[in-house]
Parts: sequence; structure tokens; C-alpha cells
Amino acid sequence: MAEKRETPQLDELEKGPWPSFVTQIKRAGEKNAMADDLLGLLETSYEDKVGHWKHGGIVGVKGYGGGVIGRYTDMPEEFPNISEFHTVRVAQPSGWFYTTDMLREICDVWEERGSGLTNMHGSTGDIILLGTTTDQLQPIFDDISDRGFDLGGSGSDLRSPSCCVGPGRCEHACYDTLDMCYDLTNEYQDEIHRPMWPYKFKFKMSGCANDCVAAQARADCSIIGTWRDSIIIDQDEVKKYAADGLDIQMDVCHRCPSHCLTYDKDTQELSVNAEECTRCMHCINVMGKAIKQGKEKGATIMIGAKSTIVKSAFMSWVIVPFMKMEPPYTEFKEMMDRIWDWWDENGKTRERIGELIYRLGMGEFLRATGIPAVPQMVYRPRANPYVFWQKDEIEV
Amino acid sequence: MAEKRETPQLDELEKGPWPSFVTQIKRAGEKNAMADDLLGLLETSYEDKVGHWKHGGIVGVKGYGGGVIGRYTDMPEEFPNISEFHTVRVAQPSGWFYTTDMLREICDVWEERGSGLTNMHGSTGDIILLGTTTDQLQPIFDDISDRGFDLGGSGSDLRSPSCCVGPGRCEHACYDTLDMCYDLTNEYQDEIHRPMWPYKFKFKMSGCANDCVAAQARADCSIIGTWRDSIIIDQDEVKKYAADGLDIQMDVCHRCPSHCLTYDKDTQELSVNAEECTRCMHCINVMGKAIKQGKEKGATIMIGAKSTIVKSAFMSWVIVPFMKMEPPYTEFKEMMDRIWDWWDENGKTRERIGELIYRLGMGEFLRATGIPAVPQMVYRPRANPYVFWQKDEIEV
Amino acid sequence: MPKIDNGPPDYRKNLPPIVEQNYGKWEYHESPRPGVLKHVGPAGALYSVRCASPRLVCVDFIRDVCALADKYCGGYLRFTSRNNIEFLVSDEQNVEPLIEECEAQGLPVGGTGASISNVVHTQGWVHCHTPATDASGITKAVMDDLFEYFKRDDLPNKLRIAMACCLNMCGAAHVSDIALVGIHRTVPRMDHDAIRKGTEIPSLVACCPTAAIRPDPKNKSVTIVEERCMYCGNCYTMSPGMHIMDAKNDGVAILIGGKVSNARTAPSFSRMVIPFLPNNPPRWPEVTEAVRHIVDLWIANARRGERLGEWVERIGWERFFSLSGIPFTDKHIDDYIFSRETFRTSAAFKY
Amino acid sequence: MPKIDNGPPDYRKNLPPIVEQNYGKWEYHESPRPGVLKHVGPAGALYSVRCASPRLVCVDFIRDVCALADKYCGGYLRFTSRNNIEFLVSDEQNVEPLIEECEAQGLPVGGTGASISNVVHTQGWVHCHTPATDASGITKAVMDDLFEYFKRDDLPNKLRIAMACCLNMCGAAHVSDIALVGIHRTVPRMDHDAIRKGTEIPSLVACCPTAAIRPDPKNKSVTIVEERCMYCGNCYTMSPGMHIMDAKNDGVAILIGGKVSNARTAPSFSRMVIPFLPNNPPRWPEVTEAVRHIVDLWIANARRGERLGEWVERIGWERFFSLSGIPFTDKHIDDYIFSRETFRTSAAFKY
Repeated sequence: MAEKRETPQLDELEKGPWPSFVTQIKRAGEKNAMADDLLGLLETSYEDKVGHWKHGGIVGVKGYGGGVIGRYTDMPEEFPNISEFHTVRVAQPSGWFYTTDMLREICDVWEERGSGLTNMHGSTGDIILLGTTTDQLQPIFDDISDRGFDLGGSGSDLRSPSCCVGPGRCEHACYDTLDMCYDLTNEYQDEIHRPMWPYKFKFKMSGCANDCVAAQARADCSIIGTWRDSIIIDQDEVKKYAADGLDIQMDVCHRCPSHCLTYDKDTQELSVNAEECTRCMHCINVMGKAIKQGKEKGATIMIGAKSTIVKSAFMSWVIVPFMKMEPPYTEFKEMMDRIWDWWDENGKTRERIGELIYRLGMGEFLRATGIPAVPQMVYRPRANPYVFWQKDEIEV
Repeated sequence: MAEKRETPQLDELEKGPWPSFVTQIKRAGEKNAMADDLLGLLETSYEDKVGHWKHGGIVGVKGYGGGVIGRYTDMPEEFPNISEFHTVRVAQPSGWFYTTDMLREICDVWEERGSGLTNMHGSTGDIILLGTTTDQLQPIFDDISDRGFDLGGSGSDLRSPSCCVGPGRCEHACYDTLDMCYDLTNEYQDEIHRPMWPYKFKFKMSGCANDCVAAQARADCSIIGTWRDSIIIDQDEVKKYAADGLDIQMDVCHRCPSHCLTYDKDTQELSVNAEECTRCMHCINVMGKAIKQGKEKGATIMIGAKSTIVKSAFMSWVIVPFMKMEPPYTEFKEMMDRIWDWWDENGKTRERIGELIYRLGMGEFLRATGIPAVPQMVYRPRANPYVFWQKDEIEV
Repeated sequence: MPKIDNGPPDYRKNLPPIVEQNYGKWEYHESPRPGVLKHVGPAGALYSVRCASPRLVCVDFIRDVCALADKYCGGYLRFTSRNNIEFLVSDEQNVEPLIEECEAQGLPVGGTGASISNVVHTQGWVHCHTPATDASGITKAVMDDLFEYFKRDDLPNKLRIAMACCLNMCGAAHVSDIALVGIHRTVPRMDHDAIRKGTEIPSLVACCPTAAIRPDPKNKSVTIVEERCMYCGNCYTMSPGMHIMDAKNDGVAILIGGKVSNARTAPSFSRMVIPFLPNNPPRWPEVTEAVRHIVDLWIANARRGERLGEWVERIGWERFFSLSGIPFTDKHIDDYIFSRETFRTSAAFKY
Repeated sequence: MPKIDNGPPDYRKNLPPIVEQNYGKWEYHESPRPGVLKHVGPAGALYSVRCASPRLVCVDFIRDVCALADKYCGGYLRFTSRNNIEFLVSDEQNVEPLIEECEAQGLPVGGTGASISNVVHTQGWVHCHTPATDASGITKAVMDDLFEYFKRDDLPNKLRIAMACCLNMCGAAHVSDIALVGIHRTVPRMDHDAIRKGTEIPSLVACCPTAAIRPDPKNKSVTIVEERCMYCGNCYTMSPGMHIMDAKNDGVAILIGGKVSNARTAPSFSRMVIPFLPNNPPRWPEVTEAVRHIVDLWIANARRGERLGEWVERIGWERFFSLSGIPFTDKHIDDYIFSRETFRTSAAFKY
């Protein structure tokens, strides 16, 4: 290793109580020349206030169309060790549960063949192995595959599905998010590894409407756990919350969006108008020991979320208010096939499913996929009279 | 007059307690052949379920570019008396206040030279004289002009401004809607009578946020009376309402959208957190004797409303939260000149001002017209980062 | 001598003395009974007696009204924005006799306060060139049916009905508690001769909001991409050769929940609840029945003070559909420019 | 032997015994102290100790973490979607010693419940090709400043911060309580040689959301209508010749009030409150100060249980601006596709 690099700007970011990424790069840089060059490049960016990464060319491993993202610095002469500095996406286990043995396997491969730097994890959910050279890509894949790992998605394909902690550690999970995530990932290996669509597609699974993986905001298909019957109230537990000083009237009933809860201060009993409940999770979040979800559990299927580029950010909206969600998820998968077919048929390049539905209309989407229209799909009906009447609705 | 027409369908519409338009047409038809033919044409429409009016050609009177709308039936042989059946729009007095003498003058002209049928009034506010022949148009204008009337607007011009009853009969009027309507109508005679714009433009003036002329929904520029200081509460009158059985807590405080009112049941006193009041008129509507508007009165100026065709219906939005509104309305008129200039410069054919602002952006509109941006213009700021930065905001 | 740019009559010359004296100084108003408003100012009280009119009226009707105004109001009257007549009575003694005489002449008194006032409507088959239905006829049929609610003022709040005879939705139908809208449902039948003769082709092409109309230079006419047409009829306004009226398929849609006042909640658009009912003249029974059903549901379920739309928004539109039994279809879901904002981007809803 | 389409590791093999036994049968959870969650099921309790990580970590860091998990958790741990590490402790006795050792190793324990948890962020200058700023650096600076709120769990509700290094807004910045977004502000500098060499011109033209890019066949390149460009950088993604980074003018915008949970109120987008702050590395003092100001205003004014956006929506955005003293400008008003729905079509507002 060369003499110690001067990084006066980055050194400032080792101060303060929050754990420092600079310390991480330095630590890797002590034994890895790529990481050390990264430190130098980053210090340069901090000095001149621009990034120094160029577009990737096409890099990959045998049998895969994605999973690796090419990246090259625009200062290869100053920082030759990162003239190639590609990312490898490794599919994470459901819920990011690990044994330390598994993690060490990845660490060993990456120490040998890459920069030794990672993101635990990337925004989509994968383990991100940050920076290696082109010639190491295939050996890296071979090594991680031997150790039971696989690549995640990238490009215009199904991205690695991800899910909340679900039944693994949460009393609110209305279906098995961990299992469904694992099931779909295995079912759709081809769609994940070989880009074939107009653009990317994401699944995210949350066990309840608290939506701890932000599925509604980020996944083209968001699967949100819910129930169909009434919440269940345990009056003894209600009394305990009251005794512990919870202001049930104010903090629970008053904040309930549909005002479906009534609290009797004298008897300390809480009752629900089940029909009016929207299952938003608020009351359960506040007094979970006293209020439990109903027994008829499943999920709400929503579609369309994406980030800002280019036609604005979209949030997913309801397409199926309630679906039982049990292995092998046949009803769900059959619906997804119809949706993907329609998207594949009609989508423009780089058009997400939500943008396509917006462009062609929900009516067109529903008719093509055979999903029945229900009022739960909208906050409110259309304000214009511009209905596309279909041939069979018209007298000839 | 020919023998009595058979109108079995329309006869059904003379039954029932609501006053019948059929009776009106029949009554006119007794002495007017045009009205009688109209009855026959309408019965035909009731039989075959389509309208029988063609596009108008261009008809008019000397010196005017609008105010008359040409109309011809597509069944001139069956109904020769309405082969020409044009509409004359006559500008109404502010607030539709009339003396019976004035009304009779119009009736006399119209009985002599038209069908004898009118709309009191058209949707925009004009007196509508319904149906006459081309050769009668100039004489009609001459006659009504002699009697102190004038034509209203039509086509791509300023349409006849209209207003609520205002200070003429309402304690809520925050400015003199009747005067402003009369003032603007006189100020803009050229804009009303000689179409010169991309499309139509409407002013409507409401004295308070109850908006009794639906200005916010219908006028390109909606002028809504408001006040800048606090509502004024008369505690003696509050007590009277309480004594009369009004549930002040429920019907007033609870329904107040900003919950700025507090009622003390014991003292029967009502108090306001003036800063949080949005001046929506609810509490004043419910207990107007006890709650009065503030003293610093004026209007909120809003822009953009239009009906559904073609880019959806728009409602007006705020461009000036508060403006003093007193004759000669100089500040307002100067602003309108700048707005019209920009619209005239940038608007496409048949593009209303609201559609133009939507197309080019509020930022562009505000910069061009010199209206300062204020948070009252929006319910909430933008959710995207797509700001059009201006040259002077950028470092070169 | 006729004069150009005369301007409208000066309203100040048309104000009754009590109005002149109380002008801008009104203190409060009361509703002594349905159809009568009492406004009080320092100079005393004004009683306004409100009567329905069919909007389409003949000159003799106006003269009859004038005779009543002469007899009871010193010759002063006004009209409202909803086509009501208001007799401006300054002598309380005249109120009851005037009401009696109005009712006797077929001028029903009512429409004030928490009632159903007169319908704002368009011309329809009477005088419009793109109507999908008649406006005056439906209005008459609906108001005959709802007559009791014009005469009462104890509904949850006021209810405003508008009737527009085509998709132009003239007359504030887009912001009414209940909007009846004439709709076309089929692609325009093209009369190529008429198009060639009477039309500027580029304007015709440009006017189509969905770009369904394309130039056909060979024919000096246009073609229509049928599946893109949403039957707005804007092209018929541009060209007499684009026949949009269709006796078999034109009809009426019902939109509800609009409101224009700012009181409590922001102004809001009417929303489609019934995409189509057939044209069934002379009395459109399907339409009157549907309107009655919605009105009665509102009266039975809304809280005191709730406008129709405020009630529906409180309970949720999905609940409105389950409560009303009105079927929800793909046609209810917006697919136009601002559709996205109507999509339910929330997993919280009712059934 | 390497295998194609292996799929991810089977999560079931990575679950600690207490999780296997309570799987799907959890009864409730409690928060014994900030940074610790206690989940209880029929087989007993699981304690999760949550630590911050910088997300960008080296393999030795992971090994250190593994050593702790071996010592206190039988070799089991997990990560959260916000880049936190969670040690899964089944023996309550191990909780305090583990916490002590974490803190000693610079792994702060916190981020549970009504706290500010770890920041979700993007790569920034570290590894992205279109960044307008660094992401890790701002995150570090902001969290140093807000450190106390990571350690406390008595805020009005949880607060989620996201940092995206460009207008792509990766990483759920569009629905965060506070979103820091790197923005470009100048028209791309075109390198026509690079465009000619490396770009499919029609795709480049088509990718521009505002149609600002036009083909220039003579030059085999493109031109830009400058006043239409809104600097999204989408063209740079399509062509290496469209240089969007600008050292002098790139910087950071702040959007607030987004939320993704359905509890109480529907999920909502973050909204722009500060259109631009300069890039001032290494510690971006203007950004940390602005974030601190907003957080402290929320803590001082929100009701118990109110997310940042719920508080602002309750008091009104116009009141947020008057209360915060943040200037409102033309840049705050949307002028993109769905702008219309943000315009205040109501005459009722605060000052």
C-alpha cells in the first residue's frame, strides 16, 4: 500500500457520534487498493463538487442478463484501481434474516475478489457488493453460487422482491410475507435474471397496512396484508390501558379516521362499528394488546408505484381489495401473468406499469386483464363524462 | 294561426305541479307562428329523440362582433317559421334587479320582432331572447338600445359579467358586487362586444365565500368577498342562540373546518382563535346574528374556472388572497390587463386562461404578470423537484 | 337613437326604496317560512317571496309577473341565478296575499334555505345544436317528482340540481349536488361532403382532445380512430359534418356531490354515479326515479347541515355505492388527464 | 458447482429458534427502552437490539457484527429496510451487555418507535453516475446533528428521513417525512462528439419528459430548447454526451410531509419546502440547519401521534410557511402533469 492518503474533507466526516462511512472506506482501504482509490476519488468530488463516475458499459456473467452494473471512473489515470468498479447485486434472503456463517461467506468472497465494500442493503433490498473489475465478475458469481447465493435483478426485469419481517417477528402480519417473497423469487427466476420487459417491475410485500417496506410507494405491485372481518376487542386489556393512563377517547377514538370506535368512559368499554372500520391499523398500533385484527386474513393488491422519473412519482392503488394469500399463490400468479402480458403488449420502452395504466386508462386495463371494477379502486369516481363505451354496450 | 297542433308527448309535460315550459311555448304559440313551429319541432324531437338544430352561420348587428347567435332548424320545410331562429343576448342589470316598466319594454320589443319566448336568464346571466329572423336583428338592437338596453357577450370575448345580490340584499357582502359588475361591464364594453381573444373570458363576483353565483366554478376570474381581520362575536346573541336550542358545540364548533372556535357551555361564551380561522362562512351561516365578518373587507381573486370541454372542468384557484375592492378598482384592472396580455400572447385558439396556465405553469404566469407567489395559491407545494430555474438564479 | 356600447341598464335605478335605504347596511336575515326571506336593516325589513319559473317563459308570463310586482311590490322584482323570481315586498301585509296569488297562478313559492331550489339547465332539444337529450323536459319531470322538497326547507342542507344537455356541461353541472348530463355514446357519423364544404380541416383535427381525428388528405376529409373517441362532440362544434347525435344511444348520466360554496369544505366537482340512463321522453322515468333514490338516501342518512357531497365524502364513495345499491363499473373510473388523483392509493377502505 | 437461477438463500434456515417457535404466533410487542423491541409469543420473548449502520460498510465491519451476534444471539441477526442492524436476542440477560458492547464499538443503539431512525439514502458521489450531491456525507452530517432523536423515542411520532442524490429520487424520498434531494439546475452541456458516438438519437429525443430535446439531423446530434428543460437528467441516463452535473449550481432541495403507512391518513407524497441549498461539503451546514429547524418545529407544535405531514396538513401548508419563516416562492408551485390538483380552489385559507 502507498503512503497514507490526505483526505482533509472526508476526515471531517469521521467526527460526530453517527457511524461514519468514511471510516468504513478507510478501513477497507488499508488492505484493498480499490477501496483506497475510492477514498481518493471521493475526496476529489468533495473538493470539486461533482461526481466522477461514467456510464457503465455492458458487463455480466454467463446465463444472466442482469444483476451486475458496470461502472467506470472518469479519472482512471489518477485512480487506476477503480477504472473498472462494477456493482454486483446479490439477492437477499426474505426479511434480511442471516446467520453469521452465511454473512462471513459473502465477506470472504468479496474480500478476495472485490473492494471489500458493500451496502447492507441497497434500496431494492439486495446485498450490494460495491466495486470490482470485469474479470472478477464470473469468478464472483461462481463463488457466491457455490455458497448458496444468487444474483438479484437489474435492468428491465423483475427486481428482487422484498418484504417486511412479517410472521418472523410481527404480530400484525396478515399473511406470510417471508414465504411469499421467497416463493415469488423462485417462481420468477427467469423474469428476474433475463430482462424482457418494457422496464423494471417490483414486488414488495408488507404484512399489514403499516407497510414497513414502503411497498405502496415503491413497488409496481404492492401486496398489503389486511383482513375482511371485524377487529377483535379484548375489554380486559382495554381496562388495563385505561388504568395505565392511555387517553383512549383522544388518542384512539378521536384519531380513528372513520370514527368507528366508541369508548364508554364509565364502563371503560370500547366498541366498534365494524362496517365503518377501514382497517388502517391506527387503533391496533396504539393499543395492540387490546385490539387484534380479524380472523379472515389476506391481502390488498395494489399497482403502479414508482419514483419520480419521469412522469412524476406514483403511489400504488387498489386493484383487488381482498385476496386470500396462501401458497402456492395461484390466483395471484395467474393475475400477474395477465397483467404482465398486457404491459408487455402495450408498454413503451421505459414505461412502468403505472404510467401505462395512466396513459391507456384503468378501464382498458381492467377489461384486458379481467379484473372486476370495484369502488375500492378509487377515492372517488370520475368528475368528467368521458366514458369509453364498448361495442357491446351500444345499440346498433 | 293554423288549426291546433297535436303534441301528445309534450302535453304530458303540462301535468304535475312544477311550472311547465310547454305551457309557455303554447301560450306564445297562440299568437306567434315561430313559437308554434317551435312546439311542433320539439314534439318531433320528443318522438325521434334527436335535436333538430343546425350550426349557426354568422349573423349580427352593426358595430358588434357578438351578442347574437345564429340558429337554423334542419327541418325548414316542415317548420318554415323557424328556419331562422336566432338568439339575442341582452346584458342584464347587476343582480337582476328590474322595474316592471323595464321588463315590459323588453317584452314589447320581443313580442313585435321575435318569438315572444325568452330565458330569464341564460346561464351566463344575460336576458336570452329566444328565436328571431335575420332581418329582425338590427331592428331589435335599435329598439332595445333606445330603451336603455345593450347586447351581452358571445364568442371569444368577455362575456357579460355577473354578480350575486351583494349589498342590495345581503349582510354578507364584503364589497359592492353590484357596483363592480356594473363598473367592469362599462369599462370593458369593447372587450364584450368585439371578440379579440383566444376564447371566452368570464368575470363573476360573489360578495362572500358562500359564492351564490358559483363564480369559483364558472368564471375565468372569480372575485370572492372576504375579510382580513377577525370575525366579531356578540356574546349576548350567542346566548340567545343557545336559549333557542342551537347545539353550538356540535353544529358550529365541531363543523368548523379549522376548529378555531371554542364554546364554553357553562358561561355560554364563544371564542375564536382568529389566526386559525379560514373565513369559510360556516359559523356565520349558522348563527349570523351572533357572528359577523371582520371590518377589513375586500376580496380574494381567483383564476381559471371553466366547464368540462375539453381539458376537464377547472375550478378557479387563488392568485391574490386579499385585495381591497373599491371603485375605480384600479389595482384590479391593471392586473387584469397584464393577465389578458399574457393570455392573448400565449393562448392557443379556444384555450381558456386556466388551461393556458396549466399548460405553461403557474411560475411562468406569475413571472409574466408580476403577481407575487404566496402559499395561499396552493393547497400544498409541488411533490416533484422539477423547478424551472431562471437565469438570474444561476451562477455562471 | 340607438347607441353602440350603451352598457346594461343601471341597476341603481331598479332598486326598491327599502333596498336603497338599507344598501350595504343589512344586519341579518331570517326565514319566516319556506319561500320567504326576511332581510333586516336599519331602515326596516324587506320580504323576498321566491317563486319557481320554468326559465323558458313567454312575454305574457313576464307581464303577469310584472302585474303581481306592481300590485304588491311597487313595481320591483328580481331574478336569481337559479331562474327563480323574487318579489321584493316592503310591506309585510302583502306577503301572504302575494303568496296566495302566486300559487293560484301556478307560480309555486319555495326554494329557500335547506330545500331543493330551481334547476339550472341548458337548452336541450329546444334550441341547442349538440344536445344528447332535452333539458327542459327532464327538469320538469324531476321537479314534479321532487316538488315537496321545493316547498320544504328542513332538508339536511340545500340541494342544487343542474341539467346539461351534452358533455359541454354548461350551467355549472360540474359542481352541483346532483348533475344530470346528456351524453353521446357513439363515434360521429362523418358526412364527408359537409366536412369538405364547411370545415377547416386542421382546426377540426386539432380540436379533438384525444387525437382521435386524423387528416385524410386524399379525401380532403378526416378519419376517426374509433377506440380513441370519447364522444365529447367537440368536433361537431367545429364541423357540421361530424354528426354526433344518435337517437338510439344518446341518454343521460348522473353525477353527484359537487358544491361551490366554501363553507366547511372546499368547493368540489360532481362525480359520476350513473354512467347512462336511456332517453325515455316525455318524462324520463328512469332518471326521475334515480334522482329520487339519491335524494331520499341523503335525507335519510346525512347529518344536519351536510351537503350531499359532504355526506358521501364522510362515509366514503365505496360506502355510498354499497348503501345505494347503484352498481359500480369500469365506467366510473376516470381515465382522463387528472385520473391519477382519483385512484385509491390507500389500503384503508370500507366495503 | 455454480448453478444458474439458484434463487436466494432459504430464509427459513436463518431464523433463530425462538422465531421458528413463535413464527406466525406472535402476540404483542413492547418497547422496553429506545433501540430495543420485545416481541412475545407462546414460546417466549425475543429482544431485538437495533443499531445504526452507515449502510456503506466494509467486510470487516460485517465480521465484527457477526462476532457480536455469535456472542449474544447464537449467530442470528437481521437487517431492516432502513439499513439498521438488528441483533436477535432470546436471552434477556444478554440485552444490556450487548448494548454496552455495541455502543463501545461505535454502533449506536436506537431508532425504534417514535424516534428518527436511520436514513435511507442513495450512492451520491461514492458510486452514482448522475449525482447532484453526495448522499452518505449529507446523511452523516444530518444524523450527527439529530443524534439525540435517534436515541430518544418520545417524539410526536416516528420521523423518516430519506436522501436521494438526484432527481430520480431513488430510495422512497418521495414519501418521506423529510426528503433531501440532490438537484441539478442547469441545461445539460452537450458533447456532440460523445452524442454522435454513443447515442441512439430517437431514444434520446423521446426520453425528455418536456420535449425540450430535438433532433438535429444536420449535426447528427440534438438541440435543447433551453426554457423547456427542467434538469431532470433523464437524458444523461440515455447519452453520455449530455453532461448534467454542474459544480456551481447543483445542490439540495428539501421536501417534507410524505408518509407511507396507512394509519389514520392515506399515504402521501413529500412536498417541496426549500427548493435549493448549496452543496457545501464536507458537512452541508445549510442543510443540517434547515432539517433541524423543521424537526424542532414539528416537535414543538405537533400533537402526540402526529407524523410531520399530518401536522402540516392539519394546520395547513400556508400556516407551515408562516410558522417556519421559510420563504414561499414561484418554485414551490407545481407546474408538472398533476399540478392542477395542488392549486387552492378554495377561498378559505389562513395567512
